[in-house]
Amino acid sequence: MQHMIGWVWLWPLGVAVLLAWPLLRRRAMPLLLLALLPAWALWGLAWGLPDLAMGKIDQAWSFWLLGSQWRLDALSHSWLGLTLVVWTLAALHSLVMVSAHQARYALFFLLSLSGSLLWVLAADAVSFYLGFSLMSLSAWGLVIHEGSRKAQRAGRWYLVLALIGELTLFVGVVARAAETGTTTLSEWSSVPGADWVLICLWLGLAIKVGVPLLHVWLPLAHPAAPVPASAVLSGVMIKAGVIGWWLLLPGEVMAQTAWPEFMLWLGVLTMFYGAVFGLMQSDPKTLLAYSSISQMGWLIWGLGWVWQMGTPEAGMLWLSAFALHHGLVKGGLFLSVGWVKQSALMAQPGLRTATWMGVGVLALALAGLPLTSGDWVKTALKAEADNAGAVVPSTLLWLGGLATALLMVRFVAVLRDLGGHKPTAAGNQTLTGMTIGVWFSWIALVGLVLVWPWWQTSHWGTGHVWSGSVQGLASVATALLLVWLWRRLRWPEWEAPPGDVLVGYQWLGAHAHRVFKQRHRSWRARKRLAARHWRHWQTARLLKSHWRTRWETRLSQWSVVTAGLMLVALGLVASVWVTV
Amino acid sequence: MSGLIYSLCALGLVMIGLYGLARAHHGLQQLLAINVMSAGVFMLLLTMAARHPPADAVPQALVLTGIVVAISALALGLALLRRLAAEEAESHD
Amino acid sequence: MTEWGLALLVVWPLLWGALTMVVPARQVTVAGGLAALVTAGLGVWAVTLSPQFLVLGNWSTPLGLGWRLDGMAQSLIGVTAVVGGLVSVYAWLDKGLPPTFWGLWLGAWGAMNALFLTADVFHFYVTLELLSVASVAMVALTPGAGATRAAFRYLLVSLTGSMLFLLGVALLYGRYGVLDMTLLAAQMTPDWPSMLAFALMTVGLLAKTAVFPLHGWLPQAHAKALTAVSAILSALVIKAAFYGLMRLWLEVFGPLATVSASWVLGLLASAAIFWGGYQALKTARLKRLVAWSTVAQVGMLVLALALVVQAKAISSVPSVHLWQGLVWLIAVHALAKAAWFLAAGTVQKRADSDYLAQIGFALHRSPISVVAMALAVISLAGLPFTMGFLGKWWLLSLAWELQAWAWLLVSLLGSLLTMAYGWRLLNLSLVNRGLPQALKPVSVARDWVALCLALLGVMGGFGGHWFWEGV
Amino acid sequence: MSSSFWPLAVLMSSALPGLVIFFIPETRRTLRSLLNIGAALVKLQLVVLLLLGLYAGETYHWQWSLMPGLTLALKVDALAGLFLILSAVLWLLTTLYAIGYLEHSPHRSRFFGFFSLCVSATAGVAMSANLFTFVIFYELLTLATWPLVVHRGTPQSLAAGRVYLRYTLISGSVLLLGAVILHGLVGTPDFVPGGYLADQGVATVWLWVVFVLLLIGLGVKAALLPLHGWLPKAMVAPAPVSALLHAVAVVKAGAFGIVRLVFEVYGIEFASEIGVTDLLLVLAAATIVYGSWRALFETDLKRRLAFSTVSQVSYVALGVALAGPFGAIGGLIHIVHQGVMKITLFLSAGNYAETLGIHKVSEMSGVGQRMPWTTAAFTLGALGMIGFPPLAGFVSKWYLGLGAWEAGANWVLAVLLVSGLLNAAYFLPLLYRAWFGPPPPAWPQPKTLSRVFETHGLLLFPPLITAMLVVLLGLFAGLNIATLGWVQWLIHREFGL
Amino acid sequence: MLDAILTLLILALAWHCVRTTDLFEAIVVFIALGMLVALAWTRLQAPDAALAEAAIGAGLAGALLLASLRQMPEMSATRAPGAKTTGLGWFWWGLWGALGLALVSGVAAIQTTSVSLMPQVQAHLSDSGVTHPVTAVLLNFRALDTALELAVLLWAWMAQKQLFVPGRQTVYPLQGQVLKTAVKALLPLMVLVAVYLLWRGSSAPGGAFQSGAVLASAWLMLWLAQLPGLSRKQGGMRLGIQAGWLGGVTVFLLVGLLGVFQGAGFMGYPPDQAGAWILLIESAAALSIGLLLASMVLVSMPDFQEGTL
Repeated sequence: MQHMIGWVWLWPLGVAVLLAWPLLRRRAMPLLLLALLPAWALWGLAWGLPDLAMGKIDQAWSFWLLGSQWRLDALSHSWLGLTLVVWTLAALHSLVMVSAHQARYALFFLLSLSGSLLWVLAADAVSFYLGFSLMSLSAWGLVIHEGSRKAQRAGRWYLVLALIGELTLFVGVVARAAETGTTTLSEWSSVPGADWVLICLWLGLAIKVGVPLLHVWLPLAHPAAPVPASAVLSGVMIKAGVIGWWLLLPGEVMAQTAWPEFMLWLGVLTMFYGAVFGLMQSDPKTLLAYSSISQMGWLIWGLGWVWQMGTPEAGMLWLSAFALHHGLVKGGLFLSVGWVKQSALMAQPGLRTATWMGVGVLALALAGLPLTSGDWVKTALKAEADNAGAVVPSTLLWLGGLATALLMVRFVAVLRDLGGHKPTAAGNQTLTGMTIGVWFSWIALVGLVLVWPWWQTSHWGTGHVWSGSVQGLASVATALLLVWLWRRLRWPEWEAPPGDVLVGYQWLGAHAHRVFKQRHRSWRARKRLAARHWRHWQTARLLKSHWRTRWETRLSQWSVVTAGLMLVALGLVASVWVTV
Repeated sequence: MSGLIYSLCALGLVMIGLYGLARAHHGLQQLLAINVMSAGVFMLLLTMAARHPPADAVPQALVLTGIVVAISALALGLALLRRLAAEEAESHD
Repeated sequence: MTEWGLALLVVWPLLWGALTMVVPARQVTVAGGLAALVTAGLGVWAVTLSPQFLVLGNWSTPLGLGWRLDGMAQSLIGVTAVVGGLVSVYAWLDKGLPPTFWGLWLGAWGAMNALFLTADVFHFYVTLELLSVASVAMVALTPGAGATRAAFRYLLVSLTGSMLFLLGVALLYGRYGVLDMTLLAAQMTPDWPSMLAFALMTVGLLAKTAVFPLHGWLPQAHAKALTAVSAILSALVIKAAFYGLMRLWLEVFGPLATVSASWVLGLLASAAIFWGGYQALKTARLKRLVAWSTVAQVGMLVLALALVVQAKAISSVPSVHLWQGLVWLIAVHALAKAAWFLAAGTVQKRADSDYLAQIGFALHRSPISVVAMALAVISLAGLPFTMGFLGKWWLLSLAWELQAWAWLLVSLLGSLLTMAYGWRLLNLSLVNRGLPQALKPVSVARDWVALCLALLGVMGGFGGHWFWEGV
Repeated sequence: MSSSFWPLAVLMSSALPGLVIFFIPETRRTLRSLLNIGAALVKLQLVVLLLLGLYAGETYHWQWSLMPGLTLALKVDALAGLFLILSAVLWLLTTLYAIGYLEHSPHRSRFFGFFSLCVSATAGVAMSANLFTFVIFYELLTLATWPLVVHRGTPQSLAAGRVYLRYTLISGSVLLLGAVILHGLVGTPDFVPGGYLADQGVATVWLWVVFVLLLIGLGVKAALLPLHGWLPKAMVAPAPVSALLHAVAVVKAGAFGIVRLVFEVYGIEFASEIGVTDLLLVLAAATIVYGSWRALFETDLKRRLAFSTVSQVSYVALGVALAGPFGAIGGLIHIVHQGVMKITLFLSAGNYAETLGIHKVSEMSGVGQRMPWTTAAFTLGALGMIGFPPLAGFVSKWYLGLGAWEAGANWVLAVLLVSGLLNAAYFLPLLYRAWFGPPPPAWPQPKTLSRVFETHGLLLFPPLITAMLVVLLGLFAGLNIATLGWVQWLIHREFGL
Repeated sequence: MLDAILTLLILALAWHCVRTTDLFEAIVVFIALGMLVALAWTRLQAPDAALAEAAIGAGLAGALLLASLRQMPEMSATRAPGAKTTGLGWFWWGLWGALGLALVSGVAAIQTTSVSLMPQVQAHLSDSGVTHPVTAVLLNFRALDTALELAVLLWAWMAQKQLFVPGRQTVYPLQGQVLKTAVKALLPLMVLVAVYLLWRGSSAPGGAFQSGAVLASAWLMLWLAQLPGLSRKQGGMRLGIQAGWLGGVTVFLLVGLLGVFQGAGFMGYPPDQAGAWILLIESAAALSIGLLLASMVLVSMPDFQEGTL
C-alpha cells in the first residue's frame, strides 16, 4: 500500500505518453477513465485502514525531484474523494459532450488530472508546487479547447494570470523553504514566516481561488471551457487554492497574526461580490462561475475561522466537508447546463422532467434548503465558528446565504430561458445508449448529494442534518419573494460584461501598450538615424584617406630626416645631461 | 693649438656635410655630402691621434679602413644612380 | 676547438660568398645552399658553447680585437642560424632568384656573425658597414626602378647612420683611448663627451633599425625586395642594428642610460608602434603591410629596451631575466616576420599582384601559407601558445613592476593594433566570393618552409624554460 | 601530487583529431565523420573515467613550466569535471548534428578541424589549474571559434566575425592585463578551493582593480550586460556553431571563468567581504532582466534565443555572486542545465531553418503539425528555460531562490520572478503559434531530408536526446550521479562544510 | 698660421661644393677638397692616411664621379619643378647650430686628454713582423678589421657587377698616338712605384692600399689608351681577373685560419714568420684592391662593353 501513492499520479502521465501512439489517438476518450482506476483503488483501500483517522501513511522517493514525499491522511483522503468523484464524472461526460480534437483534449485532461492528484497527495512543497502548476497550466489547454475567439481570449487571460500566480507562488515557496530549512509541509505549519513570504504564498494561490480583483479569468474561462472541463475547473481546481493556503501557510501560528481577521472579512466580501455580479449575468455558465466565487467566500471565511482554533486540524474537517459539498453540487450544476443543452435528451419528456428535477435539487442544495447538504454544512460551520475569537456578525452570513439563494433562482430562470425554446430535432444527435448511461451517472450524483449528509453524520457520529433552525428556509423563501417582486415591478435588468473589472484592466493594458509602442518606434527611428550618420562619417573619412600618405611623404623628405636625427641626438644628450 | 684648429675644421666638415645632405636635390649631391662628412670624421680621428708627439697609429689605421669603406660605398651609390638613370630613361621613351 | 669553430663561423660564409663570383651560374645555387646550411649548423653549434671571451691573434684587448660570446650573442647567432638556414632553403626552392643573391646573402650572414661576436666598437662599425652594403645590394636585386630608388634611399640612410656612429666612436676613442666594449664599460664616466658619443652612436643605430623618425626607407625597401631578401632584411638585418643598441644601452654606456633617457626611447617607440600600426592598417598592398608591421614591431622591441634600461637604472628589479626577455622578443619577431614575409611572398607570386584586393583567391588556394601567416600574426600579437604570448606576458609584468603605466598601455594597444592589421589579411582568406583567376604555379614546398618557420615560433613557447633558466 | 598525464590525454583526445581533420580532403566524408565521432566518444569515455576516479578520491595533475614562475598546469577537480562532462556530452551530440547539417556545404574539413580545436580549448579552460593557463586556453578559444563564426564567408558573417573579434580580443588583452597584475602582486599559484588571495595582504584598491579587469575579460564571453553585443550578431553562423557558441563552449567558458575567479582565486568569503560580489550581483541581475527584455522584441528566432542566452548565463554569475552554498549550487547546476536546454533550442531552431527555411518567429505558425518531434523538443527546452517544475530549469532556479534568501538579497527573488515572466512572455507565444497556429500554405524553403522521419536522422535525434536530458536532469535531480548530487558534493568540499 | 689658412680654405671649398647646383662643378670642387684634406693630414703627421686620401679619396673617387656624371641625363640638379620640399626653416638651423656647438664643446673638452694606444703599439711592434706602426696595426694587431674592409670592397664590387647596365651614351674616341706612347712610357714606372710602395710599407708609410691605388690608375691608363690589357676576351686572363678580385680577402682569411693551427690564435701569425705572412697578404691585397678599384671605375665608363670584364 505504501508504494501505491507515488504511482497514483504517475499513471495518468504514462497514459498520456501512450497517446503518442497514432491508433490510440483516434479512440482517446476511454483512456481518461483508465487513468482514474489506480486512484479509485487507493481511495477504496484507504477506507479499510484503521489508523487512517489517527496517523498517516506516506511514501518518499529521495531521488525524485529534490526528494519528494507524499502522504494520505484523513484530510487528504476526503480531498482525494472529492477530486476522484468530480474527475470521473468529467471523464464520463467528456465521452459524450466532447467531439472535436479528442486527442489534444485527452492529453491536456490527463496532464491536469495527474497534476490535481499530485497536489492532493503532496507532502512536500516541491511536489505540491509541481502538481499545482502542472494542473493549472494544462487546464489552459482545456480552456481554449473550442478554439473560438472567446475561448482564445479566455485562454490568454487565464494563462497570463495563472503564470503570474504560479511564479509568485514559486518565489513564496522557495523563500518559505529557505526560511524553514526543509521542504516537508508538515514542518512548515509550526514555523512563523516573514510577512512578504506569506503574502507571496497567499497571492500565488489567491489567483486560483478567485479573490475579487484577481478573479477576472474565472468568469471568462469557465464558460469558454467545454462542460466537463468547466465542471472540473469549478469543482476541483478552485479548491486547490484554499487547500494550498491551508497546506503552505503556517496554520498553528496564524492565530497570533492578523491573517484570520483579514480572511474573515475577505470571505464575506467575496460572497457578496460574487453574488452581485453573478446576478447581472445572462449566460448560465458565467452565472455559475460567479456563484463559485461567492461560495469560495465561504471557504475563505471558514479558513479565517479555522486558523483561530487551537487545533486547526478538527476545523479543517468541516471545511473539507463544505468543499466536498460545493464540489459535488457545482460540478452537477455545470453538467446540468450541459444536459439542458443536450437537445436530443430533452426531446424525451420523461428524461426532461427528471433533468429539471435534478437541477432543482442541486440548486436548492446549494441555496441551503434545510435537510440538504448545503444547509447542514453551513449551519454546522456557523455553530462551530461562534466560539472562535474574532467573529463576523451572523446576519452578514445569513445575507450571504440569501445571496446564494438569489443566485440559484436567477440561474434556474436563465436556464429555463435557455432550455425554453422547443427542443428542435437536432439532426445528428441521436440518443445513444451511452448518453443515457452517462445521464444516469449525473442522476446518481444528484442522489449522492442528497444522501451524503446523512451518511457523513452517521460516519462521524456528531451533529445531525436537521439543525432545526429555519434560517435556511427563510433565505430561500425571501429569495423567491424578491425575484417575484423584481419581475412584477419590471425593474431594469442590469447587464455586466463577464469579468467585470477586466474591462478596466484591458483599457489599462491597451493604454500602456500604446505608450510603449510609440516610445519603441521613436527609439528605433533614433537608432536608424545614428546608423546613417555613422555610414556618412565613414565615407567622408575614406575620401581624405590620402592624409596618411601626405604625412608619410613629408616625413621621408631629407630635411625632415636630418632634423629628426639632430632632434633625437640633442634630446638624448639633454635627457642624460639633466639627470647625471 | 694646431690640433684644435684641425678638430674645428673636422667638425666644420661634418656639419657642412649634414647641411649638404639636408638640402641636396640630386642623389649625387647627397653622396658628395656624405663623403664630405666622412672626410670630416676621419680628420677628427686624425686630430685625436695627433694630440701627442708620437702620432697614434691606431686611429690612422682606422682612417685607412674608413677611406676604403667610404670609396666602396660611393662606388655602390653611383652604380645605383646610373642604374636609376638608365631605368628612368627607359621608362620615359 | 671552440676558437676554430667560431673562426669558421665568420670565415666560412665570407669565403664561400666570395667564391660564388667565380663559380659558373648553374652551380651557384647548389654551392650557396650548401654553404648556407653549413653556416647554419655552425651557428646552432655555437649556441651550445659556454660563454667566453676570445682575443684575436693573441693581442690583448686594448690593442687587439676581442670576441665575446655571452648569452645575448649566442642566442642571436642561434636565431640568425635558424632563420637564415630556413630562408636559404626557401631561396634554394625559389627559382626566380638571380645567382648573385647567394654571394650577397652569405656575405651578409658572415658580417652578422662577426657583428654578434665582436667586442670592439670600431669592428662593430666595419661589420655593420659590410652588412649594409650587402643588404643594399640584395634590395637592388629586384628588377625595376622602384627597387633601385628604395635601395639608394636605404644606402643613404645607412651611410648617414654609419657616419654618426663613427663620429661617436671617434669621440669615444678621443675620451678613453680604448675601443673595446668591456674596457669602455669599466672606465665609462658620465661626462659631456661620453654623453655626446652616446647620443650620436644611438642615433646612428636608430637610423639603421628604422625607428620612428628615421623609418622612411624601410617600407619601400622591404616591400620592393624579393621574397627571400625581404624576409632576411626584416627578420635579421634589423636585429643586428638593434643588437648594437642593446649592447650600447645595457653595457657600454651603462651609467649614462638613465630613466629619462629611457623615456626618450619610449616616446620614439610609441610613435613607431602607432604610426607603423596605423599605416599597416590602411595600406592597400600586401608586402607593404608586412613591412609597416616591421616598423611597428621594431617599436615594440625598442619599448622593451626602454623598459629594461629603466629597470637597470632603478636596479630594484632583479635583472636576471632582463636581457633574456629582450632576446626572446627578438627571436619571436625574427621567426614570425620571416614566416609572414615568406608566406606573403609565395601568395603574391601566385596571385601575381601585390594588391590586397586581388589576392583573395590566391589566399584561398594556398591554405598552408594562410596558416603560416595566421600563426605569425598570432605570435606577433602575443596570443596564447606562442613564444609571442610569453614575450608579451614578460613585457607586461616588467612594465607592471616598474609602475610604468604609459608603457603598459602602449604595449597593450600595440598588440591590439597588431591583431587589427593581422586580421585584415586573414579575413580575406575566409571570404569565398573571390572570382577564380588563373594562378601562377608555385611549388607547395615554399609554403611548407613558411609554415615550418611559423611552427617554430609556436613550438618555441614550450622550450622556453630551458632558455630562461639555462642560458 | 601525482603528475599524471590524464588531463593531457583529455586535451589531446580532441586536439589531435582536429589537426588531422584539417588535412583530410573535402570528399572523404565518411573518414572525417568517423574520426570526429570516434574522437567525441573517446573524450566522453576519458571524462567519465576521470569523474569516477575523482569520486574515488584520485587527483590528476599535469604541469610544464614555460617561464620562471609560470607553469602550464592542468588539473581535473570536481569543478572541472562538471564542465568537462557537459562539453563532452554536448560535443558528441553537436558533432552528429553538424555532420547532418553541413551535408553539402563546402569547407567541411576546415569546419570540423576548428570545431574539435574549439572543444579542446574548452577542455583546457575547464582543466586549467592556474590563472596563467586559464588565460592561454581562454584566448585559444577565441581563435578557434572565430573561423567557425565566419564559416559561411558571406559579408554578414564576416561583419559578425569582425564584431566578435573586436569584443573578444580586446577583452582577452584586458584579461591578460589583469592576470599580469595579479602575477605581479601575488604570483600565479594554483587554484585552491578557498581562494589564495585572502591573506596575502594586498591593498583592497588593487584587489578591486584586478577583479574589474578580470571581470571585463570574462564578462565578454559570459555576455554580461554592457559586453554582450557580439552574441546576437554571432547568430549568422550555422546552427551547430551557434549551438556550440551558446551552450557548450564560449559562453560557458566565460561563466566558468567567473566561477573560478570568485571561488578559487578570491575565495567566496573574502570576495563578499571586500564587496566585489555585490558588483557582480547587480551586473548579473541587470543582465538577466535586460536579456529577457530584449528577447521579447526580436523577430528573428535565433536572435531571440541569443538574447535569452544572454539572460540565462547570468544566472550562473548570479548564483556565484550570492556568496553562499545554496547560491553556488544553483549557479553551478545552471551551467549544466542551461547548456542542455539551450542546445535543445538551438538544434531545433537549426532543424526548422534547415528543413523548412524558417528564420523568423512569425513563420513558426503550424510548425507543430509538420515537425511534431522537433517542436516537442523545442517545447521541452522552452518550458525548461521558463523554469517549470519537472524540468531542469526549475532545479537551478529553486536553489538560486534558496541562495538569494540565504544571502538576504530578497530583491533577487523579485528578479527571478520578473525574468520568469519575461521568459514565459517570449517563449509561450512561440509555442502557442507552433502548436495551435494554422500552417502556412507553403513553407519558405521546404526540403524533404529523410523519408522516414520529419527531417534528416542526424538532425532530429540530437535535440530529442538533449530534450530527454532536460527532463531527466529535472526529474531525477536527487540522484547523486545527476548534476545536483555532484555539485552538492563539490560545494561541501568547497565551503568546507 | 698655415693651418688656419688651410682650414678656412677647406671649409670654403666644402661649403661651395655643397651649395652649388651644377654637378660638374661640385665634383671638381670635391676633388680639390680631397687634395687639400690630404695636405691637412700630412700636417697632422698621418702620411699613410694622406697618401690614401690623395690616391683613393680624391683621384679614384673623382674618376668614378666624372664617369658616372656622363651617364646622368640632367647635368644640373635644379630643383624639380613643383616638388614641394620644406625649406630649411629656422627650426632646422637652430638644431644644426645646437648640434655644432655641442660637438665643438665635446671635442674641446677632450682636446687635452692624453690617451693613446701608441705605447702598447710600440711595445709590441718588435714581434709584429713589421717596423711601421700603422702597417703593424692594420695587418697584425687589428687584422680582422682590414680583412672585413677588403670584404666590403669586394661585396661592393659584387653589387656593382650585378647592377651593371650597358651604357648607351655615344662614344667619344680618344684621339691620337700621343696618349698611347705616353702610356707606354709611364706604365713600367708606375708599376715600379707601386712595388716600391708595397715594399716600403713594412717600414715606412705605404702599403697595400696606396700601391693598390697606383696599380688601379696604371690599369686605367692602359684601358684608356685602348691597349690590350684588361679585356676578358682572352680566356686565361678572365679567370686571372676573377681570382684577382677574390685574392685579397681569401688569402687574408686563409692565413688567419692558419694562425689558429699554428697556435697564434685566429688572425694571428707566429712571431717569427709574421713579417713573411704580412708581406704575402700585402701583395695579394694590393693586387686585388688595384683590380677592384680599376674594375669599379671601368664599369662606370660610358663606353664600357659588357664583355670586357
